[in-house]
Parts: sequence; structure tokens; C-alpha cells
Amino acid sequence: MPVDLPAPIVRHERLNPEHFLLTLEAPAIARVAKPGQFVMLQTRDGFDPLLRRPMSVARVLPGRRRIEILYKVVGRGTRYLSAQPAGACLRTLGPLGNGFRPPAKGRRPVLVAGGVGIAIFPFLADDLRRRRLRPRLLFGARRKADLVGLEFFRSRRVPIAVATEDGSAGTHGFVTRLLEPLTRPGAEPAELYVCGPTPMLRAVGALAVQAGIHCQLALESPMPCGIGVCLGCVVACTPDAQGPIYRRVCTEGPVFDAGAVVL
Amino acid sequence: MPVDLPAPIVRHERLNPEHFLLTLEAPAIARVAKPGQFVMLQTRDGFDPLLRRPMSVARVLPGRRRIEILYKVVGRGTRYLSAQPAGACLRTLGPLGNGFRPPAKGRRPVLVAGGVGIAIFPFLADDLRRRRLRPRLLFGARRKADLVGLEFFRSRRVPIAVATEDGSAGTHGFVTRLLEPLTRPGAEPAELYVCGPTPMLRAVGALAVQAGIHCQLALESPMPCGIGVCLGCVVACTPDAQGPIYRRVCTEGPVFDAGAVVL
Amino acid sequence: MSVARRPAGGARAALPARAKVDLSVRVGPLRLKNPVVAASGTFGYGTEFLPYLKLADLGGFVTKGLSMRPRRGNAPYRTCETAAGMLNAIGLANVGVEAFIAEKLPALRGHDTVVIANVFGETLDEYVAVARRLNGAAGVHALELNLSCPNTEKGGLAFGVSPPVIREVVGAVRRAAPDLPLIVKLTPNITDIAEAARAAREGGADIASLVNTFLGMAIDLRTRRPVLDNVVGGLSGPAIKPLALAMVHRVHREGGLPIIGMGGISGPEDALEFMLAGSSAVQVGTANFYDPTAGVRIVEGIEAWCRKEGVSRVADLTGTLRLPPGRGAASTSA
Amino acid sequence: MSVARRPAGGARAALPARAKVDLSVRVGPLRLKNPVVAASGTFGYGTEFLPYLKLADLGGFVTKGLSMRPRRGNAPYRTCETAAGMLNAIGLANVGVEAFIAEKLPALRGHDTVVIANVFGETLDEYVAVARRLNGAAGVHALELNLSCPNTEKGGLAFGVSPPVIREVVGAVRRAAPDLPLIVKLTPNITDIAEAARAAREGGADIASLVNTFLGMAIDLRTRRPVLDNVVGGLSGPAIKPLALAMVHRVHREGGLPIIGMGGISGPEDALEFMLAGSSAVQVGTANFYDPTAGVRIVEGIEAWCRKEGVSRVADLTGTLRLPPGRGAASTSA
Ligand SMILES: Cc1cc2nc3c(=O)[nH]c(=O)nc-3n(C[C@H](O)[C@H](O)[C@H](O)COP(=O)(O)OP(=O)(O)OC[C@H]3O[C@@H](n4cnc5c(N)ncnc54)[C@H](O)[C@@H]3O)c2cc1C
Ligand SMILES: Cc1cc2nc3c(=O)[nH]c(=O)nc-3n(C[C@H](O)[C@H](O)[C@H](O)COP(=O)(O)OP(=O)(O)OC[C@H]3O[C@@H](n4cnc5c(N)ncnc54)[C@H](O)[C@@H]3O)c2cc1C
Ligand SMILES: Cc1cc2nc3c(=O)[nH]c(=O)nc-3n(C[C@H](O)[C@H](O)[C@H](O)COP(=O)(O)O)c2cc1C
Ligand SMILES: Cc1cc2nc3c(=O)[nH]c(=O)nc-3n(C[C@H](O)[C@H](O)[C@H](O)COP(=O)(O)O)c2cc1C
Ligand code: FES
Ligand code: FES
Repeated sequence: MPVDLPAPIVRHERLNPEHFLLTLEAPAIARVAKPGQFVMLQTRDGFDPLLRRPMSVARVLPGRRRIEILYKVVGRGTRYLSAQPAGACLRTLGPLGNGFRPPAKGRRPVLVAGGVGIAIFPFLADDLRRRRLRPRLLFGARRKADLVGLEFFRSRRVPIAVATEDGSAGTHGFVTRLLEPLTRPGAEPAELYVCGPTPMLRAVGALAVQAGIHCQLALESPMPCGIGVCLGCVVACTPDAQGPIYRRVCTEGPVFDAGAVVL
Repeated sequence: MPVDLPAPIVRHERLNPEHFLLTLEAPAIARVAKPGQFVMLQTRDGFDPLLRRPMSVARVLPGRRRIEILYKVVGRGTRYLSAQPAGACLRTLGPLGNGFRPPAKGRRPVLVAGGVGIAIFPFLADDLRRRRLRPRLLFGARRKADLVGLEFFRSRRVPIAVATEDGSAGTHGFVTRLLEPLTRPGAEPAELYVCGPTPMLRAVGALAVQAGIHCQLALESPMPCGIGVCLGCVVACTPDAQGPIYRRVCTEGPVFDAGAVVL
Repeated sequence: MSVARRPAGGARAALPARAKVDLSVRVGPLRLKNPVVAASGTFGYGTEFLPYLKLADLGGFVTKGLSMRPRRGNAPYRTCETAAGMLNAIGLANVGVEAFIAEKLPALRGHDTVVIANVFGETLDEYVAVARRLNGAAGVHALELNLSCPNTEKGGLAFGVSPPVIREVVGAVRRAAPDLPLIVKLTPNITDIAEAARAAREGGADIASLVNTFLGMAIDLRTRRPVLDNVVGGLSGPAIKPLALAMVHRVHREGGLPIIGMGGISGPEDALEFMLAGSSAVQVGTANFYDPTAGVRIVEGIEAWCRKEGVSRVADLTGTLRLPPGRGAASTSA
Repeated sequence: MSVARRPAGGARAALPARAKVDLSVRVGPLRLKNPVVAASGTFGYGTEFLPYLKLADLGGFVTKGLSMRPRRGNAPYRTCETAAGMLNAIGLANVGVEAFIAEKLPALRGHDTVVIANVFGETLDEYVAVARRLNGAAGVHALELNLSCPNTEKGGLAFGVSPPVIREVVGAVRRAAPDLPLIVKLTPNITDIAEAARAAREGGADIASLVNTFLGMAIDLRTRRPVLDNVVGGLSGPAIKPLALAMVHRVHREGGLPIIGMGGISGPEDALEFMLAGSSAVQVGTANFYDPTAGVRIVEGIEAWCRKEGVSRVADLTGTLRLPPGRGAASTSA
């Protein structure tokens, strides 16, 4: 069951000009969180911004008392959040959402990250390794500077392939280029775990569906409540006779099968 | 001429749980500020709170590059302000308002402070002493803990009399009790400089008018603009045939003769 | 908001620390154990909040708006944050009245709280049908008519902006659901909301609830498109509180119905201000999103304030705002 | 506000760094060097801002509302801060039209900017008298009629809430001041603001400016009194931006007059959003209080944005909001 608690900031580290790693003391959340779930995080006091911000649980620290959140400053809320000093307390609601499913039998888990979408994967990678499943990471970003958190995966010997849109690191181009090998006949059967900006989810999802590869997409959507009551965060799913079906990303997701959603 | 500039916080000291001393780097303001003037100070980024807060220039530091602001946390804006770390930059508009007039010839300047109203007087005290006029301080507050900044006046050998409503320091009662001696026949002619909550200004003003003592009141009023354009900060002044006259506290004040205003 | 002024005339002594404050209120025929009700569309069907609070600790809650058939609502984006507020254009998505009765109501049994069913329709007939269906339903304690819904028979203009239409719809629903207290929820997108309240009263309403959301819009400069797929949406949250408060004040003086006030309430002080302005009870909406415990927090805060201020019955506060001499009638202009 | 979506269809290339952006706009008969005008009641009589900006850098400014005789206004408190906004009930204090012409206008000579005189009255005759007096005055470039003023002959109801009254007042003023561009400033406290705009057009208005403040109220819980001595006041600031934007969008589609839009504009993005929604120019009000340089900052920001987006004439942006297919008419409901 999710809880709402004031979480003291234990550590707040600036990874680079745009990316921050936040450590919160939140035992009741850390104890029960699963990979792919998220929290609704207050960014500062008062009415500006009014709503909390959804943030993936990037990691549960050993001892299961603390969670890490990896975020990028993209607007007001995240900018204000980045100014919060250690010691400050942030209302934190979670864990929320369905989280990732384990890979189907005999399928190699492949984590596909776009930009700050990487934030959702450290938790999943640790979890998969505990289950003796050997995850791989395909990481696409605009430029080298956006490839945050690589050390984490390196230190855990997760095989990594990188692509950047400007070619400043790894393959030149979109992350989808790194997926092509998986679509070839005879390739090792894979279970894709994908998180990143919507256009990237759209591209990877389409490619996976076409190639018949299992594919779990972690979606984004503006989320006023995070607990399924405002009906604001919906995503369009495969329509039926009566037309489009909408599902709530917060409670029916954020993880959906690529085949189920229309992005 | 007032200026609007981003003022870096040089120092931000907590004097006690409710009172803070803020040092801002604001040369263009420090150079021209006069005792009794104020600045409109941004308390934090964004729309909450929307408006800046008026704060007296408590002191201009030697070198006239920095100003000090002494404030009490009473609501949202001041609470947010108190969380601003050294190094942060606050939009600061000033100096604003008319400021105090020097005492009339042969009159002893007596500074009468109520609570955080003390904030306006360090600047005035230094200025008077430079002019070889020997200010005295009468300081009233709710309790001992609210008597902030006394060291400043002690270090300058300003004679101090104190009154507290709970009797935890000095005379038991309101600051007006300290004024009584001045109203006695044969008392040294005084020029009162008064700053504090409106009820205190009302009481001191009435007493001074009745006793025929020169009395300059530094008023408070909510101030949206501080520069005379919103007409929001007015105080009622002695009415004429057509009824009440309203004057802007920000530009026609904040200092008014006790006899001129109806509080 | 509080301003440095002389304290209230007869400032009363605080109640003894353990003294009981009577939080119960009567709103027309409706009795609530306390004045705090969760607002429609912000509290789901109630059970969603069980992880965060006891439903029994609230005065009651209002369900998401119910229509005859289930509705899927608008395409995304459906919401957008604004300065101290948010826009929504959910499109009245809901499970439909039958599924509500079959699946949602039973789950509420045993939770000792007042359940208010929010009703809307695209036609007068749909309003009537939904109300009639709910009239019998065990576990429904009152109806709230949402008149902000577009009237498909009148070119999409909201029912609630026309007093004659209000009278007609309310009258028809009143006859269709004679056994339940009837709350009519007014839209603020109207020149004179007191006139709407009087029309509701003439139609047979027991209570007026106000306000619903204000019509607003947000634009994405990057794409040069409206943020909401529906183009326009309803504004809620602290941004609208001063507007809602003025409307409650006006309806209290000139509307002739007991009031459940709402609009931007996020703390106990807000709720108490709405009561001074004339509300017998209040609803809390958007605050449930940024604080799922808002409702109970506000109940506790109201009780603490009453104790401090020496108020032994919260119901005594309704409409006790002190007006300056000669400022009786609510001015209509600044 | 910007939402993560596919970027605009024909995303254009940026203009060369030194390329000149044409910021000039035409609003009906009015020509402005740029679309940013300081709003009435927030910019004094202009000269108050000389320490902070060059008047010549603004598209123009609107004076504080002018009446026939000087007015002293309401008793304090006259303003109150609210969530992302503020309430004001100044009571239309002003120096009077004669003092304005004798003392304020001369001080504006030599400052190359457009001066718009804001006009109000408590009666139709006062509107007419003030307008006639200003019609001749050298240095006045346009009139803006404030219709939010209470009509003392109609029980204090604002002129602007009744289309027939709007038609009548605007018509009379049009005849009294035939030589000046006539801007009619609409009140948002009305069911359908487009109807008010059409009434203004029929009365002979050249331009509609919107919105004026929304009727609101604040309560001091400590004293249990209204914060404002006037009880109610007008809400302005970022809080009302979504409401104002929706009204501009609606008047653009159904009002039939060129628009000067305003309501909560605090940055260049806000101003540009108002232009997309249908404004030919914008006014900046409350922002002048918390940032005395807001006007010029917004002009500079608009130019920078146009350069980045490859827009060579800002006037081309007016009304270019991209609507979803089938969402032509502005919905009236969420
Ligand atoms: C010219 C001038 C100089 C001032 N100098 C100082 C100073 O040096 N140090 C200091 O601590 N304070 C000073 N004040 C008062 C200070 O501006 C207010 O305390 C501050 O604005 C409160 O802001 P807030 O958001 O914390 O409180 P709010 O949340 O805005 O209000 C909290 C309480 O403070 C009251 N309040 C808010 N603004 C004012 C105001 N302008 N006047 C009176 N009451 C107000 C409110 O009515 C309420 O009771 C000065 C005021 C003026 C007009
Ligand atoms: C389930 C979930 C998990 C997330 N996990 C993370 C995470 O671990 N790390 C991280 O950096 N970000 C994460 N996000 C995205 C994050 O919530 C947004 O970046 C954040 O809300 C932006 O807030 P802001 O106030 O800074 O930006 P705003 O000022 O609100 O908006 C700035 C930009 O961000 C876009 N934006 C705002 N909210 C969202 C949203 N919810 N989805 C998509 N775009 C949005 C806006 O459209 C705009 O383009 C997650 C989102 C969801 C739904
Ligand atoms: C996301 C959302 C959905 C809403 N759905 C409904 C609804 O179905 N029926 C209704 O009468 N009001 C609905 N409302 C309006 C609220 O009940 C309330 O009247 C309004 O939000 C103002 O209160 P607030 O500022 O506290 O949110 C909805 C509001 C929001 C924010
Ligand atoms: C303090 C104050 C005084 C105002 N006085 C007038 C006025 O005299 N005449 C007028 O037409 N509008 C007046 N207005 C309304 C503004 O011109 C503007 O329409 C409104 O504030 C909305 O814009 P904003 O949100 O940018 O402030 C006033 C607004 C404020 C805040
Ligand atoms: S965020 Fe409210 S329903 Fe998903
Ligand atoms: S604060 Fe605006 S006129 Fe004084």
C-alpha cells in the first residue's frame, strides 16, 4: 500500500549542470517499492508549483530505508527541487504504479533508455541480477553529457551499448539503431524494458511489435494526482468497436505492453 | 533615483527563531539610501508569493556597497526569504520613500521602537551620531526574546530603556510607559522617531500630539508596488471639507508627522 | 490571508484543551458529522483514498460525475498546471450509473460517511434518468447536480448559464428523485450567480454547492497548440479561491439557499473563511491531488482553530463575517 | 506552459543573429511600435517609471482611469495578495481629467510613445464628458473605456455586464470623441464576453481590450472581516491568465473586433500565447508591480523568441493558434 510521508533529503548531488541525484529517507516506501514504480514528489513549499511531480524510484539503497531519485531539470518544478538542500523535508507519496514484469522464460532482459529515462533502470538492473538474469543496457541520448549513471551499470558489469544523436559518444544516431541486431533472425530472444521521451517510446515500441519482441514501455504523462482519481494522465490504448480506450498511466501503468498503447 | 537590481546575499544570519539579519550586496542602493527609507525585496522565485516585500534599510555598511535588512518571520514571504542561502540573488528595488527628517534645532532625538520596528533605527542612529546629535532608544516588545539588535545600540553607547509586555525585561508594560517622563513639564525637548506595529504607532502618536512633542511615525502598510503607482498602500490623513484625504505610504511616506495621519 | 489589524471585537477565551468542539453541521436536510466534504472528480469513488485516510473522518464525499452510460472522456492531454491552479478537461469520464451501483457502492458499505452522487447528463432526459436510478440506490445519501455540463440540445452551452434551463432541469430531477436531498452545483461562468441559485431554489433544490471550475485555456508556445485536446478546460485550485469566496458571499446574501462552498480550499483557514462568507459546509477538490490527506488535515485544523478561538459549535460560524458599516449588500464592482 | 509534444508542424529556421524583427503592430486604427502596452492603474501616469525604463521602448501605456472630477478612492485596505494574484479595490482614485491634461500630459511630451487615456464614469454623461474633454487634448493617442465601473444609475451594477448598456455608452462616447481610436475594455464578470464585444462593435468601438479584473474577495480570519474595506475587489495577476486567455480566444473567434489582450502576463511567453490566441497587442498590468522593468523585458523577450523561431513580423502571429481538427468553435465547457 502506498504511503504519504515527509521524506528528509539525505543527499542531493549535482551530476552535471542538468542532472541531479536525490537521496530520500523514506523507509515505508523503500521497503515495498518494486522496479518501475514511482513516487509523487513535492518540489517545494507553497502553491508554485501546485502539483507534485512524478519521479521513478531510481534505486532502493541497501537496508531498504532510503530511495534514490535521478532527475533532470526541465522546468519550474525540477528547477525548484534542485535548490532543496540536504535536511529539507519533501512530502513523498508512493510507491505508485504497476512496475515492470519479470522477463518471460528464456528471454534476455534488455534495458532501453532514452535520456533521463535511464533513471528507472538501476533499480530494475539490481533486481534482475538478483534473479540471476543478465540484463543488457542500450542507452541513447542527445549528447555525451546526457549519458548519466553509466558508472552504476559498469560497476555491475551490465553490458552497455551507447548511441548519441550528435555522435559525441557511441553509435551516431537514435537508440533504435542499437536495437537492429535484436530484430535479425537468430538473435537471442529478448524482453525489452523501455523508458524515455514519448517519440522514442513510439519508435522502439513500433519496432518491437513489428519484430515480435516482448516490449514493456514505461510511459510519461503529466500527473496531477498519481493515484488514479483525477483521470488526467490517460494514454490512448488499442481502440475497440466503441472507439478509443483510455487508461491511466499512474495506476494502470506506467508500464504498458508496446502492443497495447497508441502513442 | 531608486534602482532595481539583483542583489547577491552576502550573509544571512539567524538572530533567534523568528528574527534574521540579511546582508545584501547592493552598491547602487547603499550609495544613496537615507535613514527611514526602504527597499522592495523579492523573497523567492516564481509566483508564490507574487509581490515583493517592503523592508527598511536597517544599515548601510561602511564602504556603502552593502545594506543590512533585519526582519521577522510573520508569514509566507518572510518564511521563504529566511530559507534563502548566502550566494542567492534577490531582486531589490530601492531606496524608496521619504525617510526621516533631522530633528528640529535643540531637540533630542528619541528613537521609539516596537518589536521588529527596531529594524529601521540602526541606520538612523549612526546618521544622528555622525551629526553629533545624541539619540536615545526606547524599545518595547512583547517579550525579552523580541528585543533584537540591542548590542548594536549598546556598542554605540546609545542610552537604552526597555519595556516588555510580559515583564521579562525592563519596565513591565507598553513602550508608552517609557515615554511618560518626556511629557512632564521641564523635560528635555524631544524629537520622536517611531516605528512599530500600527496600534503602537497610534498610541505613541496620540501621546506625542497631546503633549506637543515633535513626532515622526514610520508607517506600515501592505505595498504591492512601492513606487506610488498602484495607490494600494494609502493611509488616511487629516480630512478636509470634502472628507478623508489618502496619502501613499510608499512615496509620500513611510514617514509622516504624528499630527498628519489618522491611524 | 490575515492582515495586521485590530483583533476581532469580542475576542473569546480559548476552550479547555480537552473540551469537545461540535463539528457537526446541518445543510438544509443534510446532516454531516463535520463540514468537510471531498469534491466530485477529485476523490474517485471514495475507496481510492483508503490508504490515506478513514472515510468516516470526513463529513462526506461526492462521487465522480455519473451519466447513464459509461463514458471514456476526452483524448489527452486532459490536464495542465497553471499558476496556483490547474486546468482539466476530463470529458466527464465515468463508469456509468449502473456500474457505480453494482460495483462502487457496495465497496462503501461499512464506511460510516455520507455518499453524495454527482449527476450530469447531455440532455434533460439523461439528468432525469440518472437521478431516478439513484433515488432508490441504498447507500446514496444525496444528489449533486452538475450543471456545468454542455447541453447538446442547446448547441453545447452549459445548462447552468441559463436560469430558465436551471429551473427546468432542477424541477424535473426533483420529481424524479423525491427521496434524496438535492444539491445543485452552480457554474461560476455566469454574470450573476445569485440569480442561478434562485432559479435552482425555484426548481426545488435544497442546497446550492459552488463553485464548479472556471472556463480557462492554456497554450503550448512550442507547438503553438492548445495544451488540452479539448482546447478549453476548467480552472481549479488556490488561484480561484478569491473568486469563489466572492460568489459564496453573494449567494449567501441573495441566493436564498444553504451553501456548500468550494474553490481553492487547501487548508483549514480557507475552509473557515468560506464558512464566515456563508457556507454551511465546504468541499475540497484539487487539494486532494497534491495532498491525499487534505480532507482530514482540514477537519483537524478546523477543530484546533475552534478550540483556540473558543468556538464550541462550528455551525455557529456560518455567515458571521463582520462587514464594515454601510457595506451590507455585496458590491458588484471593485 | 509547454508540454512534451511533437514540435510544431512547419518548424522554421532561426533568423540570422542580426536580422531585424519587425515588432510593429496595427490594432484597428492604432499603430504601435511593438505589441507591449502598460495597463491602466498599474503604470500611474507614465513618468513614475522613468527611473526604470524608457517609455519609448514600450508600444505605449494606458493612464490610470480618469473621471471628470478628481477622486480620492476607497479607505484602506485597498489591496490584498492572493495565490499567484492580488485583489484591488482602489476606488478609481485619480487626479481628474483637467489635472491630467494640465499637469500629467505635458510631462509626457518628448517621450516618443503612444499614450492611451483610460476613461470611466459613474453615469453615461460622465463618460461622455471625460471623453469629449480628452478628444481635443494634444498628446492623447487613443481612449480606453473602462466598463467595469459601477453604474450609479443602475444600482451599482457594472456598465459592462449589459450588452444594451455597452452599446449605448460606447455609441455616446464614439460621438463625443470622433477623432480618437476607441478601445473598449471589457469586464470578464459576464456569461458571454463575445456578446459584450459585439455590443461594443455595434456601438462603434475600434478595438476590444480584455480582460479587466475578476470580482473577488479575501477574508481576514483573525478579525473575521473582509480584508478590503470595499469588501470585494478585482483579481489580477498570473492566477487569472488561463481565464483571460480563454476569453481572448473566444472574442477572437466570435467578437468581431481587433483585440488587446491581457490578464496575468508576466513574461514574453505569456504575451506570445495571448497573440496566438488572437491578440494584436497585449497589456501588462500587475507585473509592473513586482518587476518595474516588466514591459521592456517582455518586448526584448518577444524579439528574441521571434528571432529564434524565424518569425520576421510579430504581427503575423496574431490568431495563428493551431486547433485540433474539428475543434473550430471554442467549446463553452470543459
Ligand atoms: C515601509 C515598510 C518597511 C518595513 N520594514 C520592515 C523591516 O525592516 N523588517 C521587517 O521584519 N518587516 C518590515 N516591514 C513589514 C514587512 O513588510 C511585512 O512583515 C512583510 O511584508 C510580511 O510578509 P509575509 O509574506 O511574511 O507576511 P504575509 O503572509 O504577507 O502576512 C503575514 C502577516 O503580516 C502582515 N503584513 C504583510 N505585509 C504587511 C505590511 N506591508 N505592513 C503591515 N503588515 C503586513 C499581514 O497582514 C499578516 O498579518 C516593513 C513594512 C513596510 C511597509
Ligand atoms: C511515472 C513517471 C516517472 C517519471 N520519472 C522521472 C525521473 O525519474 N526523472 C526525471 O527527471 N523525470 C521523470 N519524469 C518526468 C518528470 O515528472 C517531469 O520532467 C517533471 O514533472 C517536470 O516538471 P517541471 O515542473 O520541471 O516541468 P514543467 O514546468 O511542468 O514542464 C516542463 C517540461 O516538462 C514537460 N513535462 C512536465 N511534466 C511532465 C510529465 N509528467 N511527463 C512528460 N512531460 C512532462 C512539460 O510538458 C514541459 O515540456 C517522470 C514522469 C512520470 C509520469
Ligand atoms: C480533475 C477534476 C475533475 C472534476 N470533475 C468534476 C465532476 O465530474 N463533476 C463536478 O461537478 N465537478 C467536477 N470537478 C470540479 C470540482 O468538484 C470543484 O468544483 C472544483 O475543482 C473547484 O474546487 P477546487 O478548487 O477545490 O478543486 C472536477 C475538478 C477537477 C480538478
Ligand atoms: C491596482 C490596480 C488598479 C487598476 N486600475 C484600473 C483602472 O483604473 N482602469 C482600468 O481599466 N483597469 C484597471 N486595472 C485593471 C488592469 O488594467 C488589468 O486589466 C488587470 O489588472 C488584468 O491585467 P494583469 O493581470 O496583467 O494585472 C487595475 C488593476 C490593478 C491591479
Ligand atoms: S494522475 Fe490522476 S489519474 Fe493518473
Ligand atoms: S505600494 Fe503601490 S502606491 Fe504605494
